[in-house]
Amino acid sequence: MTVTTETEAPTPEQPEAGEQPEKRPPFMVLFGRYLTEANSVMVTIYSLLLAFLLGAVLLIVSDEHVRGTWSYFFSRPTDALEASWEVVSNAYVSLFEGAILNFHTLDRMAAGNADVGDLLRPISETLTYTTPLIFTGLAVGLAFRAGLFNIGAQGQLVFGMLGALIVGFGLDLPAIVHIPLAVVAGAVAGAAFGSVPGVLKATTGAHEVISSIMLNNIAALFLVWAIGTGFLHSATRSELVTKPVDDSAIMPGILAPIDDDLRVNYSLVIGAAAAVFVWWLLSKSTFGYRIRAVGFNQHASATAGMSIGRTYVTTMGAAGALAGLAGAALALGVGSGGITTNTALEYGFDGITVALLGRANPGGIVAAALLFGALKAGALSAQPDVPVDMSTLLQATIVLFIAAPALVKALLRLRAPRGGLVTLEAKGW
Amino acid sequence: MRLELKGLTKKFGSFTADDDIDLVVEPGQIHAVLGENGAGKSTLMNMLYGILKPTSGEILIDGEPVAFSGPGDAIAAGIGMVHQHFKLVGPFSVADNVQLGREHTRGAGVLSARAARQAVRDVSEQYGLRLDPDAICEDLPVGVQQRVEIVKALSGPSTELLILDEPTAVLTPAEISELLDIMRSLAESGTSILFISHKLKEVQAVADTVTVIRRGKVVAELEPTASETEMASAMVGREVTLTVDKAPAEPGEPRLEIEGLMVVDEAGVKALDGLDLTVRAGEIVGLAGVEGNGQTELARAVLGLVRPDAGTIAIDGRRADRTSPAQRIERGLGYIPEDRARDGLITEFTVAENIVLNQYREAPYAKNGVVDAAAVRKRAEDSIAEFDIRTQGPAEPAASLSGGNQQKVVIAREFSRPRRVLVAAQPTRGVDVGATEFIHSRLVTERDTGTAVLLISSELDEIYALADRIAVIYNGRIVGEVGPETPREVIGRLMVGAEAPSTEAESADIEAFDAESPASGGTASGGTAAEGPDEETNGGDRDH
Amino acid sequence: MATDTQAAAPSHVDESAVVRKRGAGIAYGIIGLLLGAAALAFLGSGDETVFTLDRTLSGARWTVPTRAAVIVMALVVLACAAWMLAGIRRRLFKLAAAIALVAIVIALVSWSVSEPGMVFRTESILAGAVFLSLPFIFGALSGVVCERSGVINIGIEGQFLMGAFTGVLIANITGNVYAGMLGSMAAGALSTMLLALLATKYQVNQVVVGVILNLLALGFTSFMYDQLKKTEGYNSAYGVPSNALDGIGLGFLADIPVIGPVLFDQNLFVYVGLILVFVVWFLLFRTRWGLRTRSVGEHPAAADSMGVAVNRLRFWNVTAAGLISGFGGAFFTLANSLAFTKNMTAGLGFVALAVMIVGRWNPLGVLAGALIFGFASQMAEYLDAAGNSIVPGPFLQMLPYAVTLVVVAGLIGKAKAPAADGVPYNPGDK
Amino acid sequence: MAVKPYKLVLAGVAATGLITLTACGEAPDEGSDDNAEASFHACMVTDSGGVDDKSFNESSWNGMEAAKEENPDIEVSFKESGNESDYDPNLQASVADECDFIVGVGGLMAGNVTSVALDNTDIPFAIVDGVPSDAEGNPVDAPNVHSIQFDTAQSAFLAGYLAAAQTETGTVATWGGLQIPPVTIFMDGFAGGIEYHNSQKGTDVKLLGWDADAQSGSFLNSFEDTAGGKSLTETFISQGADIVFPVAGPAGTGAVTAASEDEAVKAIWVDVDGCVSLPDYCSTILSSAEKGLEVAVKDAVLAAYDGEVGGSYVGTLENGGVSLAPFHEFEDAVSDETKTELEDLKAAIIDGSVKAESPSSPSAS
Repeated sequence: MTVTTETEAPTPEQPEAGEQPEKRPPFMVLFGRYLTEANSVMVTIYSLLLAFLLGAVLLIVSDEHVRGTWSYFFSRPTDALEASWEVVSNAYVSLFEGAILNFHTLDRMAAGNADVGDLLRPISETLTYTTPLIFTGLAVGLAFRAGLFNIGAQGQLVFGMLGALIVGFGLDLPAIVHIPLAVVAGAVAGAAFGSVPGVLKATTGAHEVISSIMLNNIAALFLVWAIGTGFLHSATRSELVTKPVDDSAIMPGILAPIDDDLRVNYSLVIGAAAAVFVWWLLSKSTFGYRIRAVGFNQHASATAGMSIGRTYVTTMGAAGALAGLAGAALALGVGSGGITTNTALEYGFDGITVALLGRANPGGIVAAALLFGALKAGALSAQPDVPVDMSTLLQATIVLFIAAPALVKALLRLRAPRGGLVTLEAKGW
Repeated sequence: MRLELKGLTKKFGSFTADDDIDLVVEPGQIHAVLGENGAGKSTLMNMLYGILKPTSGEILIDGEPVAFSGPGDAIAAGIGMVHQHFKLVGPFSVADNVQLGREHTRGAGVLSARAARQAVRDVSEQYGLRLDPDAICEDLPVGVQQRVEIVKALSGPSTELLILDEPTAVLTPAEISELLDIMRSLAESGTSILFISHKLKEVQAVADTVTVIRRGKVVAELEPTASETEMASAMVGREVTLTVDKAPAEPGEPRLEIEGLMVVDEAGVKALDGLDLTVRAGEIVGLAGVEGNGQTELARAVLGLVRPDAGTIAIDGRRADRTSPAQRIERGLGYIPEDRARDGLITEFTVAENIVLNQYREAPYAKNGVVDAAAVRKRAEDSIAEFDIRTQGPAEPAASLSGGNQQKVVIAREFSRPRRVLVAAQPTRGVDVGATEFIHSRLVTERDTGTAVLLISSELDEIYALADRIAVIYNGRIVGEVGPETPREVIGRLMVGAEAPSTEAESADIEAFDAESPASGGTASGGTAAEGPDEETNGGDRDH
Repeated sequence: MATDTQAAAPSHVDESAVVRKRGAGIAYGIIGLLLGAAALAFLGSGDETVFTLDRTLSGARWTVPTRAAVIVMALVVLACAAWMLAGIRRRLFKLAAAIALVAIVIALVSWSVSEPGMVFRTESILAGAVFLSLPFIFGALSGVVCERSGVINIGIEGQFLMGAFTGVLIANITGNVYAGMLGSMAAGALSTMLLALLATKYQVNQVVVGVILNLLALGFTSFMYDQLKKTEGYNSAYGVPSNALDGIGLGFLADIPVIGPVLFDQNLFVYVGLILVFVVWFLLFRTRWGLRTRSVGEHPAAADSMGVAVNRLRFWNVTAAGLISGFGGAFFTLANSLAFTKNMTAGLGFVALAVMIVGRWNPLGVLAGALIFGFASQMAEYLDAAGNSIVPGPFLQMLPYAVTLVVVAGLIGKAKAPAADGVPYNPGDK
Repeated sequence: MAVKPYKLVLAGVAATGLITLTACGEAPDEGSDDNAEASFHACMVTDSGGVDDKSFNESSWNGMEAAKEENPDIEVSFKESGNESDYDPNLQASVADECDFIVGVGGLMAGNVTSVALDNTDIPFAIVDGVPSDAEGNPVDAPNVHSIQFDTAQSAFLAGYLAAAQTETGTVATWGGLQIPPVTIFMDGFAGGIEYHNSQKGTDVKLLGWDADAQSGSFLNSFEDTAGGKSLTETFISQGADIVFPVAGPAGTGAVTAASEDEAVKAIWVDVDGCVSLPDYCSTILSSAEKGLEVAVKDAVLAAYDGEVGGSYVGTLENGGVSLAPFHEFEDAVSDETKTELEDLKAAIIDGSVKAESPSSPSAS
């Protein structure tokens, strides 16, 4: 699979490209035209709006009180509208407050009950949840560019987590060495596990989607077993949880100088660096050139002397390393007190949606990770106003619309953009 | 059936593929439509067959205007079509392919294999087209596949008009003559035939009337008695003289030595069966043969994309068959793939990126694993100037280039670096006349600078125009190596595996349809730059 | 893209040609040698494997010396390997590979139940394996119908969830389990309809849509589950008759040894699943619809040129496939007489996808693949429950996944998808 | 295309919506659930699995709601955690919401609850299934944290004895969701009860699925996979077990379902009285090894309302915090002799003459 700008075959319904405007229309006209055009920026914006609209409908439908008011809508519509507005606005304001800025905290600050740390907490939480998503999004996105569907980021993350954990508690080193070493261990473990589907594909032709799915399950079960072993299991806690990493291996918090409880840590910086690196890799390096070449057309790449198999293995390895870094971020960050079978959550799978939303572009992936991180942090804190599953639903609908710009275009009757719709091109198995 | 087209026009966006085409096919007539690649022939036929909807204009059958919403309507109206690119479902049997869309059932939608088989037998007996209904299509030789297509087209409920779109491109001379006989007998029995081709000899031999189209417009209505030059000029739009000036070769040391090469494909078939071939410095060896006799595998094996099961390949006297393609490229192997879209270009990449596709890792285009964009751009600008690549610039995606210019990008890539050996497979396929001339002269220049050139071409004319020595491949073996002065019928016989001279009739056919002079041959392999949207993207390997 | 008929047609594929399968031969050879050596090294002469039939013939037991059994099986594997290395007729290769695989399985099974006190309960294990293979059968059949039409359906997991959820909901609302089944089919069809729409009309990347549909289904069912939980009685367990044949007076069939419990003493879903395998096979390979469907998946342009409405056929086929995967979702709730819980399909939809590939897009192959999985799952469970202390539980649970990995990695060769699978079709394409 | 499939999809979505609407029943009376005037806000943070996990999260939440029922001046709310990284934000958010009492559910959360509690000494906290501890699990002193624990090995011991007394085949089985203390403590107790029966009555009842000495056994490695739980149970049944004791929250319903499909097989439920929580299966559920979580949480909330802070509670047979549930439909099936023995055994456990022990038993008691 590749991500590309696909110019739709021109069809009669599209405006004739031949009519070149003679005079440049006024700015507002151009701007208005831009707004009603299915270009990638507007499609993204409309996708978000449509998703939140759909979410609003669900919120209204699922709220018993509001539903009640709709039953007598025709006799007194204000009730229904007011109640609906209240539920929906409450929910989205709560999401916003949990993700970005809590107005109540401002009130409390004014009253002297809260400090800057409290004010920064929502942002810190958003960034905390964003961090692993950047890595897994990059892991999926990088593989996309080589025409590989890395559905196995979850398993790679698990192994990265274990790698970082073992170095994190197993070695006794000063922090300056310990942290980098643990991070590298995570990347290496992820890379090793990630390259397996690449090797299988290169040597036997086994499809990476199938082998990755199997390896995900194997990794999850391996984690259950590994945590229970004497080597990893916490010496002091009876729950199924591993030993904590040494203090010298805990990733320091970025905002810790302001408030110890602000959890966002330097893994975020590593994530940003990784995004820049992947961007550089793809656009500037010979390796990235090869990845893109193979992703677009493996036959021509092979004819030009590139080794397709080696590209698969190295790309999957690199993707695995990125997912492994996500694992390291968890092991040295939120999971530094010990890892459970649940620590990895679904970050690997969420990486797929992040990569899709970010159109496999590092910049887009970071933005998508921020959005999903905000949704997650917001949803968590908006409980119980908003059910936690609402964030999953919102994510799914956003990506659905993003992936199908033609759908958005048809729903909103937008005009076709000049360069054609930016969409994800489909290829078979 | 009398078919009439009135002002038929098809636009794709701002591009007009067919512009106001008028044409009449009388009952029992063989009407040839002549035109270069991209002239709009296929678009025209696709409109006739209901695959594309005309932008304006109308189609009349027996005077009645018809509107087809799909091929099903066309079939129902009595039109059958043999497509240039076979529309056969590979894993299906002959009978299943023929019955697709109008299945023989025993009621309730359950297929009747017996009825389907019988129907194929009936049609093939009626028209003398031998077919095994149970054979799997993808296993059949190309000529037989074409027979399946014809039977399919004739199996419509009431096929009265047959459209044949470039039907001879992939056939051996003998198969061509057989096809032309079939066409004649069909016409005699009252079937109208629209025959699309760019091969003048065939058109002359079989057509009752000829319409020439160029750039989507009807430019001439000719009698089949019109001269070749007349037809070619109408087709191309200018006077055509295509001769390649070249001095006699001065072969040097062997540069490419192939011995006992055997390649067994995935299906277990020996695609190459002990092939021996040597190409020396400063000569062009033309590899002639009907497509599918191992040319593709040979080229791929020389580059290293397939590992031979036996035999050796040496480049410059050194064994190369265990090395990777990258190593061979580094040693000076140049390669022009036969399937440009599939193997030659990454259409999503820019022109510049494509030009350095096999050198992106080397200085000066990269240092320490970092691509030097400026150097790549510089190189691309030079190549664009030198090879006259019509593009908006190095940063334009290759996809938006015309077929001929895309091929020039491939040529530029291969011709701008030091090489010892060049394998050029179908280098002028789908390329317009101007580009063909250019590519031919570059190939000769290459030879003259001492490169060993292996020219693989299914166009005998191209081989005659360029080769200093001709090797004929049949069934994965070289069945003969002859000089460039060897008569066509000899090579024609070698191409079909016949060592000894065959019957009078056959050699006469071969002479008739393949004996174009080298001078005018290039015309036939021409094509225009503006390929329509109907251009095949995964390889126009049956174009010529 | 369209099948390049010419490139693929150098000459006839001779099914009876003798070929050497070096890779597979060496692989099987090594396995055979390892197996034999391990048997000699680790198995005592006193080890015995006991096979029993319990349900139909209580007390029937057969005791086999384990070491001898494993060694015999190792020899069988070696013989197959030698056959492949020496040259084998193309059409017999699959047979040899199958024999070798079965021998390996028998050897491993004999070994794993050779501990004192353990017996191989043939009937219950085989019956359990058949039952456990059901989700894979339904999921993979749905995949087969979609992909034979040229649309990749990676959203089986989501369709399972929708089917599982809706089945229970409708059963509760109507009070009728059969209405629930219809409900799950409808839910599955609705969610694949979205895939069908996006894949045909909007030509969106089908893998992407599948991933999104999974997410959507997970979010939707979880959300609705929370909402419905507030109202009593919408998520109570409903079950189907556990022995459907008894109801129509054919229970005597269940008394046949081995076959009885495995085939004639089963849940209604088992019969539906098994029948469906053959029905889909028949439809695909013996009917007009099947011919058209396969042509659309292999070479849509060819189908189009013969008047088959490619995108319309794809749309309805994919939607119809949703009926099957939706019904497969009902396995988790209605077949098991269970209420819905969040994410209860536990990733089996993805495994079903693997089964489809293992089964090479053929319903009969799917049946074989699903049974392998069901058997691997059942064996893992059996060994775990029987207190096998050698292999930790999680590793036993990896068994089905590891088996897939081995199978997909080509022990039985490379699978070839329908040529146009996953490629959107634009009329006018060649 | 001739059809307009998206219209069909829209229609389908609309239909689903309608089903949903009708499914959710009639509109409720208004205003009944509005008691924003309550002055005491008790908050709960769940462990993973969510508030509807048919296990400790759900029981705790029921306790919260029971407290609200009893005292209208109490308002309750919960926040669900997806995994342990959500504990802190949820606890912090609860603090920010100005909760008056914060209950953390699950031993994994003990460290987090403790550290948040130590930062907010003015707010009373409670921890379910755990004691105040530092991040590494070492107990620490946190005066504003109330700990709620249960020695469920005691009730499971009775359940094991009952199973051993009632089995016809001489084989019973247990399996767990995950190998974690709140699960294995039940399995240990169950195994102990069987062993005690064997030693007292000279029987030879075999337990499948758990080896208390090796601390190893059968685990589904999931609390959600009900179908897997059913299948695993069927495997046990095929090996002769006629009483199963699933310790796996919702996945355990699979076991009960499997048992219900076989006349001869019965199940013993955990945590709550199965006959009440799974009324459809009452005829299959022999009894339940109860853990009085609901009551304990309710009491804790009410106590916090009254201003009590800190302290600890360990549910035992003695204080009624754990118990063996009534036999319901099996009242007659269990002989009077067995009933008497169970009473005696209960007394013996209370007075310490019989030890129901597990490595997972609550440490601080």
